[in-house]
Amino acid sequence: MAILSVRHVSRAFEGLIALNDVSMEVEAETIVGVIGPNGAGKTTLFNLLTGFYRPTSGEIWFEGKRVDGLPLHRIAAAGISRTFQNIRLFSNMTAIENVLVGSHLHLSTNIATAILRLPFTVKQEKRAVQSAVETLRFVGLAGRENELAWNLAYGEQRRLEIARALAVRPRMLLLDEPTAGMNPGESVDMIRLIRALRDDLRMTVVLIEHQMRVVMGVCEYITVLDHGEKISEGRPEDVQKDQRVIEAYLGTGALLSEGAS
Amino acid sequence: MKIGKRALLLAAMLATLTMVLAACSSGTSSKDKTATAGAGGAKTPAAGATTAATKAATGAAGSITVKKGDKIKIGISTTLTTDNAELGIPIRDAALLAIKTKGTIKGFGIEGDPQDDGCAGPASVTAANKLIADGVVAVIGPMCSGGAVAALDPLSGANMLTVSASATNPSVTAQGKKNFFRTAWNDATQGAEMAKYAYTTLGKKNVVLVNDQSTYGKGLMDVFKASFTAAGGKVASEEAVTVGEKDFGPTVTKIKGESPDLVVFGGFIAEGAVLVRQLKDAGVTASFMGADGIADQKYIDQSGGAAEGSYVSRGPKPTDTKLYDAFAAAYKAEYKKDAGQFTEQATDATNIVLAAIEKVATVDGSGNLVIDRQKLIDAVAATSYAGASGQIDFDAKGDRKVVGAVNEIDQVKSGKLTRIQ
Amino acid sequence: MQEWIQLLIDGITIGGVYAVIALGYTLVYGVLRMINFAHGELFMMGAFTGYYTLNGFEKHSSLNDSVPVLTIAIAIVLGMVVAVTLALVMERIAYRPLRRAPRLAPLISAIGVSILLRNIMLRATNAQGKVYPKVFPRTAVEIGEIRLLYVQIFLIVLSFVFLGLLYLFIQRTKAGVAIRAVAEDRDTASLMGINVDRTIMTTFAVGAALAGAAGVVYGMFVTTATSGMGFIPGIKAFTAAVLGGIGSVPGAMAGGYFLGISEAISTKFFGAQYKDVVAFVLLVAVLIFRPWGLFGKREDKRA
Amino acid sequence: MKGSGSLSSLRAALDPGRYWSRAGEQLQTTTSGAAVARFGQYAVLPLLAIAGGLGPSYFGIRWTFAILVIVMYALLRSRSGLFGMVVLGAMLVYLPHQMDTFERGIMFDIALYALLGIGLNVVVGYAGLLDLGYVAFFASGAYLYALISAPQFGGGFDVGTSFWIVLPMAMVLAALVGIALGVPVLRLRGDYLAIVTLGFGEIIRIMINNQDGVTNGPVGVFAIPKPHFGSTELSGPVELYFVVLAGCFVAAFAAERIRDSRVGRAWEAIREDEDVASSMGVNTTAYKLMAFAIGAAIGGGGGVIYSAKQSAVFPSDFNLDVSINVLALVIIGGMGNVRGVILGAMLLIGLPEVLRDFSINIAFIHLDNLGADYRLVIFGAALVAVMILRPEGLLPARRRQAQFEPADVLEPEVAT
Repeated sequence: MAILSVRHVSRAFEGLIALNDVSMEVEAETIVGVIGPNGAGKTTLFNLLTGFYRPTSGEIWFEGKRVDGLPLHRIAAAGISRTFQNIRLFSNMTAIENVLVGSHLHLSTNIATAILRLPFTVKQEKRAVQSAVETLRFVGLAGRENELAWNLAYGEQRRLEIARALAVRPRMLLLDEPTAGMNPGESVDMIRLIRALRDDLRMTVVLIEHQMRVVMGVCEYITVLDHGEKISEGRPEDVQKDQRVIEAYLGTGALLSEGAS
Repeated sequence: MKIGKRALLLAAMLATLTMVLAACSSGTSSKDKTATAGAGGAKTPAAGATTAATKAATGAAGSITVKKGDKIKIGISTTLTTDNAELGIPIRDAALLAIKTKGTIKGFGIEGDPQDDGCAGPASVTAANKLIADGVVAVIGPMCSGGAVAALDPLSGANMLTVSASATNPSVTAQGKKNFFRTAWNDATQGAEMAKYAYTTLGKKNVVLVNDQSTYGKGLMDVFKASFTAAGGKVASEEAVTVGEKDFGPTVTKIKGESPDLVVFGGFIAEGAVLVRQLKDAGVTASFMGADGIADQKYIDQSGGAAEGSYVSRGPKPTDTKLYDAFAAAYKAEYKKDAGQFTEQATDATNIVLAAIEKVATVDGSGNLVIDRQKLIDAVAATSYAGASGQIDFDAKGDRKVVGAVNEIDQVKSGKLTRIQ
Repeated sequence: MQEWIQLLIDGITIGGVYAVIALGYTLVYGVLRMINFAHGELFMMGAFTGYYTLNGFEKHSSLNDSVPVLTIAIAIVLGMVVAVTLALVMERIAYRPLRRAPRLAPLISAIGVSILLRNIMLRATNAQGKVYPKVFPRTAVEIGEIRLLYVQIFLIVLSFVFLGLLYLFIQRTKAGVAIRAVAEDRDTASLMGINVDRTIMTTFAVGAALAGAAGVVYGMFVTTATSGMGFIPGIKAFTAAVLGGIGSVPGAMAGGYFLGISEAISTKFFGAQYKDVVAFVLLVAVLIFRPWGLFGKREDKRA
Repeated sequence: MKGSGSLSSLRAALDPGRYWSRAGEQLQTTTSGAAVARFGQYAVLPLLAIAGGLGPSYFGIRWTFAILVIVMYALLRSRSGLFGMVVLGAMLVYLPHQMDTFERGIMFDIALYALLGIGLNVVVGYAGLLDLGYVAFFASGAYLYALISAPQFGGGFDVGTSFWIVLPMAMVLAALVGIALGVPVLRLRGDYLAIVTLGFGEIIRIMINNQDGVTNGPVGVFAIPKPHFGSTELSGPVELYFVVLAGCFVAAFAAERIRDSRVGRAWEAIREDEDVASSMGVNTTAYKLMAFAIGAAIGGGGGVIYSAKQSAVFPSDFNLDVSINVLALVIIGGMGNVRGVILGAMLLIGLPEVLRDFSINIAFIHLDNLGADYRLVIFGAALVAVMILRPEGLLPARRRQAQFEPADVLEPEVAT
């Protein structure tokens, strides 16, 4: 049963077509990779899925519910959460506060209860802190709770973004280049983390990735975009052999050299 | 554990509350104390006029004591900042000149204490509080009607004699404060006189009213409208200008479209001069009439010649102008410029106050000057004074009685205000 | 009909002034993302410079009568010089140290400068409005009921000329390109070898020159200069800049004229006391449909 | 374990506005020593208060004001925030009794503007929405009370008690006005919002000025009755000063608690990155409206008190300057920070008034009216100077981070 269904979605920017009639299905509890050369429309697709953009045409369905055109917070409530290619943390807030913002939907404090600070509010808040601490530990940021986000190292910031996205408790998590700028050791950690998300938390994960080692290592299914169109999809080993994919990557060398290794 | 935490919090809140309440009650007692000190003010240690005790003493209702060697302070509440200072500074200067001319009262020197009242409620209240605290004997001002209405709250609380030279709106005396008088004319008097003059003498039947959206301007035009329409005239439209703007093009175009035979303006110099000039520029041939807000040479100067022929009401005036001329000459000699609008009322107000002080002040055994506030007010209420702005007698509300005066109307002829009625 | 044309002309007259001042707001906003609250005061300083210059000529020579073109030109140039100097001093002292400060710090600093300049001039003039000597004859062109003062025509034409020149400056000159580049992305511009400090100063100077010149010509039109005269046009110009899309040069122009004309027309319908209400309601209406202003760049969600 | 738990509870209880205590490390190391030190501080308190209270008699208002500001600045910047607040509170409560009418009037104005600042701070400081029309809410509160209670309009209400009824009414009304303004404009960003709110403030003032039938127009509403507290008439600035002060306490307490909750986190996230906040599930429109409504309610309450104290209100009382002043004091004090707001109010509202007496008389230089004439010049220069010297404000929001401490979380969880 497909958790996500993208149907003939297009998006144009002032005449420039960034995404053209793309359809795709994502099965629940799978790890799906979206790849393609620069400017292929991968991030545009993510932005459409999470409501940052509205499709020019086409529909997006998530768990049997149409989500395109919904405001961002409704999409988050529907169960989709994401990270960003150029990290967008709340940089003047601490790590744990970032995660607590992620758990916004699962808390109920309003103005009145905040002022009165009723026992159940205090309890709920403590539980939220506890689970935020656990989430940070899960992504490997134990002990960094009180650090301001912009003080964290680059790799830590990526992981904090994931922690924040996890705190939303999504059923589908979109990761935009989770290993960008990481050294091989960190990338391996990240692969392990992504697997754990699916295996332990039973999440569906969609990721955009340039490092083919990561893509081939972790993804069970791959969609390839080029110039805003879907040119191929399938299991990693099939996609790798697809003539159109090889052509699209010609000159970049990325697929051949890294994929072969 | 949790209960303990909340109990502590509660305790902290209660403590705060207690503190506030305790302070409240002690507030009353402390105020009472100062009032008592005021009655026996002579006992205040001679620690200089800045001590809180002395200030409290002079601020209290009963009487005021000026110690031997100190000066009698006269408060001047007028506008010293913003463009309205154009009116406020000459008022201050006129009051200071009157104080300087008077010199001493019973051997005590006199000094003015000018405070900026911003021509508005909040700043006028602050200025009033400042003057009360400074221990002034009386206040000349506040300059503007709105400010006067607001400032009368603290001023009457301190039973402070207050004489305004320029707050003209009916609302100021309508409050019924016993400590307030004005040497300016109530707009109710002036507006009605203006309407009568326009309708009967000038024979104008179709007018456009323009106000500057201020208490004074709007209030005056409301009175004018009521009297003018009651007499049978027609108000074609009521327009407004915004203080601080310099281009009233669209308003002028609209006035032109109404083809009135008279344009009446309620407001001050800056806007009046611009308006009359732009009316002329636009080819509006209707006569122009303003009131004491523009009764000033600066109005003519700033209009660049366009003011020629306009009618200016100066409020009721005696036909004999000798006293005014003498004042104007003295003002010019002192400040090297012409006496501005409201300056004659300011000098009269100051003189009335000084005369009243002279009348009621007594020197006590230790050589201090004692002035009873209520007696001072009563003295002013009984004033009959021939001043630069004419004969001044006050009615029960503190307004000037119209005795032996007619509404003076000037016309601008050859760049000068020339009396025609 | 003629009344409507007259109203339109009234609107264009004041609208042109708003537009010229708005350009200063929009340019500075473009490069610094700050609202220069003191910009209206540069306009006021221009008007005073114009007064002092022309009054000086009036008192000490007969040039105002013999070659008014010359004295007016000198007054305008001096107005620009004074405004530019002030703007550069302002930038150096009050804004540059705050370039990396929190976003609202320069706003407060600018408000401080605005209060400072207004009150210095108030004291310098002892609160007396200064009346321009008669340089321009106050005669008018008449077409039926429509009247246009010569000085008004001068003001209208000059604002068009300024707008045109500025547009060319921004589009065609190297400095203009630099301004646009800094407005687009300060850091990238700096990497590409553009001297950001100098470009920001140029921006302030250009905006101030326009405001100063506008002050002189407006002063001649309304024939007075007072210390408070910059405040309302400043606020209106800010409104115009936002209406047009703050940061956009054609937007500031369009916003200025739009505001001026809407004020004129609403005066006819509702009276001048409500013209600001109408102007602001229109502003909200425009922004509801185009949150980025008439000509502003559409800022999508920054994804 | 139990010991440390009770200590943290104690700290939590003492520290208003937060229960993740920040100053943990000070106390945790030498618990008893610190406790002694803390009680020592409390002993100093009355001494300080007396010194501050007697100040005006000996030094005059100008110096006392300067000393007060410096002492407060030092206290509030020190790490013992609670202590600073208590001293400040004691001084604020005690000082007015030592003051004359003028100084009390200033204290009232300072407290009133501090209250407005606390309200605007919710909008600008917490949620990051630049509001240049805050005066609108202040005006609606002031006029509501004025119109209901002034005899000009029949004064149908029992004036003795109406104040306490009108106060919450006005807060609700102002909140509704805030929401009404917010709905159409909240999708605007930054400076667009600034000019629209500015326009809104002007619209309210113009409407009050021109709807003569309802508001009496520019002539204003006067003879507004003073409120009663029980049988006591709160007639002078000092009595109403305490009403405002109590209002400040309540507003600051509520504001800080909201800020330290989920709501405050959502605001902060919106301020940092609105779109990302939204994609984390924060309904940004609703939360911005909430900020507007709370800020507006506080402004409306301030308006009621202002109206009662002033006894006469005019449309011109509610011009743009009020909005600008409140915004400036919030930023000068240090945005997002209640203490900063109080200090900002002292400087911005107090300074121009204290400068009234400023004069220079040295040798042959006699500038007697320097303060009266030039106070706004000095004020303008001071604004610039403060911003250049302290761009973050005098008391930068020492960001209250939700400090995670194992003891806070684990103890109750273990128990359950």
